Amino acid sequence: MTVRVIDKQGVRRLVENLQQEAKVVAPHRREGENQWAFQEVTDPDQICLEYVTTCLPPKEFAFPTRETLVRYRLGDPFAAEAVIQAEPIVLFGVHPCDIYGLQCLDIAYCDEHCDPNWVARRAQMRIVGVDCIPDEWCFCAAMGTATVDSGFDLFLNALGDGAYLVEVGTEAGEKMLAGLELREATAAEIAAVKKRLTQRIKRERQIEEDTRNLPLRFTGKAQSPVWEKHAERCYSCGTCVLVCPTCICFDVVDEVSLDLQEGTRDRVWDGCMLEDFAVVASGENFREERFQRLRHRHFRKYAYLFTKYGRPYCCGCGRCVRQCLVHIDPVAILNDLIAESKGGATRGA
Amino acid sequence: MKPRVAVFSFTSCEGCSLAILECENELLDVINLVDFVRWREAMTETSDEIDIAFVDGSISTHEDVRKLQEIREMSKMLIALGACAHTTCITGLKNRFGMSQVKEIVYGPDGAQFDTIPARPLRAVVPVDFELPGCPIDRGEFLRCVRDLALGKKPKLPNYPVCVECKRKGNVCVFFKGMKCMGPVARAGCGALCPSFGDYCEACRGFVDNPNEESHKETLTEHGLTVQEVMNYFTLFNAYDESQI
Amino acid sequence: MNTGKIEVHEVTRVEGHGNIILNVKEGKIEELRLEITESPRFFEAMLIGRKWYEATHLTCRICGICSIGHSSASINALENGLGIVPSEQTMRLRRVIHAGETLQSHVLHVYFLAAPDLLGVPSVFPLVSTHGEVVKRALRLKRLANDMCCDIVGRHIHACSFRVKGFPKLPTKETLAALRDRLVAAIPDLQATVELIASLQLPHFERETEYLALYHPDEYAMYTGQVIRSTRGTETPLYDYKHKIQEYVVPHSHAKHAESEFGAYMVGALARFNNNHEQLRPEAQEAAETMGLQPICYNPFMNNVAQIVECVHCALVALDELNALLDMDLQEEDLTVPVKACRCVGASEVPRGTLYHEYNLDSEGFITSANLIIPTAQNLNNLEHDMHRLVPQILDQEPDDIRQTLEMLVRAYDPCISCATHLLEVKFV
Amino acid sequence: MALELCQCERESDLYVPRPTRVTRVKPQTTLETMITLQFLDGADLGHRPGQFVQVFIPAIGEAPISICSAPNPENTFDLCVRKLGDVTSAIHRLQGGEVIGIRGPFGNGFDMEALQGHDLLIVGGGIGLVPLRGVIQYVAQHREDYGEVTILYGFKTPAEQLFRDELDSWVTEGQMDLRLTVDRPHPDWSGHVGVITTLFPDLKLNPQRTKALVVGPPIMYQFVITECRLKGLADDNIILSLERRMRCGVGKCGHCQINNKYVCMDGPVFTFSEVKHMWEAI
Ligand SMILES: Cc1cc2nc3c(=O)[nH]c(=O)nc-3n(C[C@H](O)[C@H](O)[C@H](O)COP(=O)(O)OP(=O)(O)OC[C@H]3O[C@@H](n4cnc5c(N)ncnc54)[C@H](O)[C@@H]3O)c2cc1C
Ligand code: SF4
Ligand code: SF4
Ligand code: SF4
Repeated sequence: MTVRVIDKQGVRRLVENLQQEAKVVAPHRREGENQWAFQEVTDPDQICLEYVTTCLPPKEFAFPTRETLVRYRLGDPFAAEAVIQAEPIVLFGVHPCDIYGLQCLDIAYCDEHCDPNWVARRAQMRIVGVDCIPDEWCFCAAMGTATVDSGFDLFLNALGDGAYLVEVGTEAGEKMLAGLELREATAAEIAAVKKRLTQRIKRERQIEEDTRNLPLRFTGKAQSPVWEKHAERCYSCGTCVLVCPTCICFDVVDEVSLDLQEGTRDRVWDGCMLEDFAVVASGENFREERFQRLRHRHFRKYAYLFTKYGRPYCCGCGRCVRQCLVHIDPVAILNDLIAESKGGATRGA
Repeated sequence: MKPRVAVFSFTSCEGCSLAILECENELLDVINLVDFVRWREAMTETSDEIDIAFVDGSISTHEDVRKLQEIREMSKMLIALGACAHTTCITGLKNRFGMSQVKEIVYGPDGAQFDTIPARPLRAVVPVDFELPGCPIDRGEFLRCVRDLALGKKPKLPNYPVCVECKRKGNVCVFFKGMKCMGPVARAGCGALCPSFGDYCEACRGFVDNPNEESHKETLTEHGLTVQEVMNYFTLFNAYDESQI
Repeated sequence: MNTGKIEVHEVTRVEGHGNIILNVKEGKIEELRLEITESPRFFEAMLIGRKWYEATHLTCRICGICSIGHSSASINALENGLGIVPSEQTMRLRRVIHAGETLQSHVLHVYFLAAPDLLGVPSVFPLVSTHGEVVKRALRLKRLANDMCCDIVGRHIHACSFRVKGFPKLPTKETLAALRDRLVAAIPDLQATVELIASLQLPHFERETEYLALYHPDEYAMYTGQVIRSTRGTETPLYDYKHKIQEYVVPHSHAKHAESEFGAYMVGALARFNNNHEQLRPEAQEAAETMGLQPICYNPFMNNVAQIVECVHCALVALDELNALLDMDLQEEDLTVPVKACRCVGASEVPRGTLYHEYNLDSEGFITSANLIIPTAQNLNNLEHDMHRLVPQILDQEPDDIRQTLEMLVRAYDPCISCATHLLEVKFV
Repeated sequence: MALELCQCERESDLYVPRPTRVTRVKPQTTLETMITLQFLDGADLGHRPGQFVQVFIPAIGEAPISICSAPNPENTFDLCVRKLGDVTSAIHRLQGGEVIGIRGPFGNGFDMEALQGHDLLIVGGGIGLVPLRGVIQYVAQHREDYGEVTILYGFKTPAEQLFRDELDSWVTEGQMDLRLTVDRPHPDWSGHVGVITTLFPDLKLNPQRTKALVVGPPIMYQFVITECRLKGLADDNIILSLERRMRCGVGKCGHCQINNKYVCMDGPVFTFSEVKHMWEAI
């Protein structure tokens, strides 16, 4: 297949074409310094494809912050039905790390039981990826997610001046290009993008270990001083897990109308960093201390689920540390663990 | 039988009682769930047989203490309505001064005749069954509380900070806009109202069970507040300190 | 009743705690006063040592009904002191929320607190079954008025993002358009309100007194004005308010009383109407006529009517402002404020009358002293004078009727007692 | 695209409770009550002892509750519930005849086949006896498949004793050795006094043939496990059931995770050798 180039006008037309058939969601600038968010496109000119990272990951479009799972009418007997709302949607301008994150949730949500709401939404979701701009916090290169070779229908690699090299991932992606007259890329353009992507693999924030070995570095680390050291300033505010593209946990709450005629069971985002996450009805808290929660979060991402599903449940997007007010940093934690297991003491401890 | 509900006010702006009247869309449903039997602001009748008493205001005179004890006697359940009743809200700021000093400052030499004691939350005077925080209360939370009581459920408050709701709303954290926020230690339940409107959280709902206060004081200082300003942030709605009365 | 004592312990359907004491011996008033028993909160003391930016959110907590009004006076004072001129966009948004609060407070007062008197029931709740449509209309209007605040500054009681210089987050055009559409749709409800009030009989009673209100050359002064105007023909610059108004302590009241050089005076909807009626929207002037209100009206019971006139006026002002905002390109504004040592004086016309805020700031922006003059406190003196005039006229009635009429008079003033208890001046050395 | 990964069928009713009739209510103590349930369509729940269901009380909420009976021909099943919060209190308000919701059965349950041919030591502390009742009933139904059965059941005071009217039949018809104990001396109690571990010294069991099934409050596990090990039981032969906060019951919500295990999917039944390296387990 020839490699094609889409220019600024082409991108605009592509978005307009997609809008004919689906809701299109893309990064937009938000108030504040260097802030972006995925938002429904109303004016294609407002899309901002050159962005660092969004506040929330795109998982919210398949796993909304709050969604109704079951609706019921009270009465004898009560009548309950599943609520599964899905619509055609295109996520336009998704970074490789976030594509990786969506894939992580695909695996977890379809493991053994298949979450009907996630699956229905994902089935109608199309992805147009775009390559990213690194910031001081992300570490996708270390996690091996700086590039992805699946999980998108189209992928755009910047050439400058609003033009992109188009990579087609699926048949649906090819169809998206129908009617757009795209020129063929020159060899120089292809080479330039290749070169950039190769460099991308080496970035500053590195984990001092082959990521494939990470689960090993967690063995025997339950009692490591690393956890208490890093948890000292933690608020248990949950920001890190709520903004994480690979976090999946939720709470379920019941809402009943004030006339007591009907109700819903809704799920809302939850997170294991929150104090009451593991409290049982008798009042016992199985992860009472901050460090225990921090430890669980990291074990889960880099050891438990890694071992279970064969990939780290961290895409290196850096949202957690960027938005954590005290910048508790998985890279620093991992490197401390690695240093410790390589025989050194915890750095700075 | 519908629960008999009363609303009482102590030292406050009465905004929390008024917030009940601001449930305009739901008020008729509420009246179907409960019977209002006593509410000075809204009605003339009174009654002494009360299932649920909603009480707003902090307790700041000897007379307040006596009346609150009376209300406790006649009510099966007593619910603190809003920040004044829960944390003393801003009424606790006068506690920074000695009471005779306050009276002297305000009324001059005649001050001694006035009855004022350091402001305290309801629970410092009588047992309280539930506290609805916020300045003013969150209407949704109030309605859920009434509904839960009607259903025989125990009303619950979230024990996570405002940041959680702020994230669920997809807000840009106001720290990225140069403001300083109390969200990381403040108890959620308001839907991160203030940050959602571009403002910062002032912790009007009090703190979570185990706030990391030390960490947050450091954070605020790192973001440029002076020690006095940090104190102000922590005390605007939460000046009440048990050990001071 | 020729001899005896009437005590109304805790006047109901007003905001805050107050008692009426009337003691009559052989047809003569021995004792007549309105006791204010609300616990004082020492607001001016609370403000000492707080940062300038805390003043707005602190003082709005004086009152749950006119919280936006306190914020307005506070912002106005700080902007006057710090030399900040808000943008047109900011002023338009402020006028919308200020109108929202006025509308909400007046609707609450007339429908929920005063109307039960006129319809002979003890509260609004029985009206749900007897006058269902009226109650629903009141709820609709009140909800809309609330949303005029909630949609722009987060909530009506203790607004979140109502701040000096501007709004940290601007409402979307969709939000503004939705409000505009709802306001347009609410016009029939307002008309119905005017008709309802026109059909009700208010007590006849008159006592000549002075009426004070802010005056603004360009508009019916609400959010703020430039001078204090009197029906006695004087005008006083805002920053000179202390020359017009003297406050003093009375033993039976936790709220200070106030007087001007002419003695007791009244503030509020009727005072504004009496001073500035020619600046009202024509539709509001018409409504006044329909309900039989003419300047200068000396019947305090007509304050209820003046409030409905203002409801019409405020709805139309808000409509115009919303339309203007929808035609503008809303811009994020820089909200940084340079601080300096200064005296900050500001005022706002809030539902119950003119509200004055004054703070003194040191060079770092800490508040060193404060003075707040609250409308209800200004009215208490006038209200007591009215009671003294009214009682002899009704002394031949049954005690219950006397009690009822006195309560109605108190309610006509729409007093906000919890507000009034905080005008205690603090002199700090 | 995403669904290339998805090997499973769609389960659109994964979170929808099935209407279930409360056919009987049988209060046990002031804190515990037992209800019997049957699906409106009469279908079989199809569970094994030790599994649990998510019980939904309309307008109140959902809670995980162990099934406390063995499968039976009437297709009914029992739940025994301690009143602790919203859902459990609402269950206590049931009078019989109501329709509530059930999802499940969930979890692994006890592998009754694997237990065949073994002696069983069943240890229940307080409400921990509840899931074990299903095992006991199952064993009684298939008595010849199992060896000697000893049941140790401890509770705080005599008033807290569950399944009072059934205990005799476990001994007589079930031919099991039942030993009871209360924590502290009590005027209404003439039997053994002391925490449950005080029943161990008198026990005679064959560690090669015996499998221990232990359910109780978290604090009980370490002591009982120590006793079992002292009796020579291998860690593989000590079987526990654990409880955690749980929202979905199907391995999604994350609440019930203990280290790398999900209580709802990998448990609630674990062998001690599975959990002994899990620092969050007991
Ligand atoms: C596998 C399994 C089997 C079980 N089997 C049984 C059984 O057979 N019998 C039995 O009686 N019990 C059993 N339980 C325990 C039972 O699930 C709980 O007692 C029940 O969930 C309590 O629900 P509730 O609505 O009554 O409690 P509530 O206290 O109303 O709580 C509901 C949920 O909210 C949480 N919660 C409570 N308080 C707070 C708070 N302040 N803040 C935040 N969250 C809070 C609780 O952890 C609980 O998950 C079992 C539990 C599990 C996991
Ligand atoms: S690590 Fe940071 S973001 Fe996460 S809970 Fe702790 S303080 Fe909050
Ligand atoms: S704005 Fe405040 S509440 Fe929201 S995330 Fe930031 S610190 Fe937390
Ligand atoms: S954000 Fe903070 S200050 Fe605002 S309502 Fe919520 S708790 Fe109160």
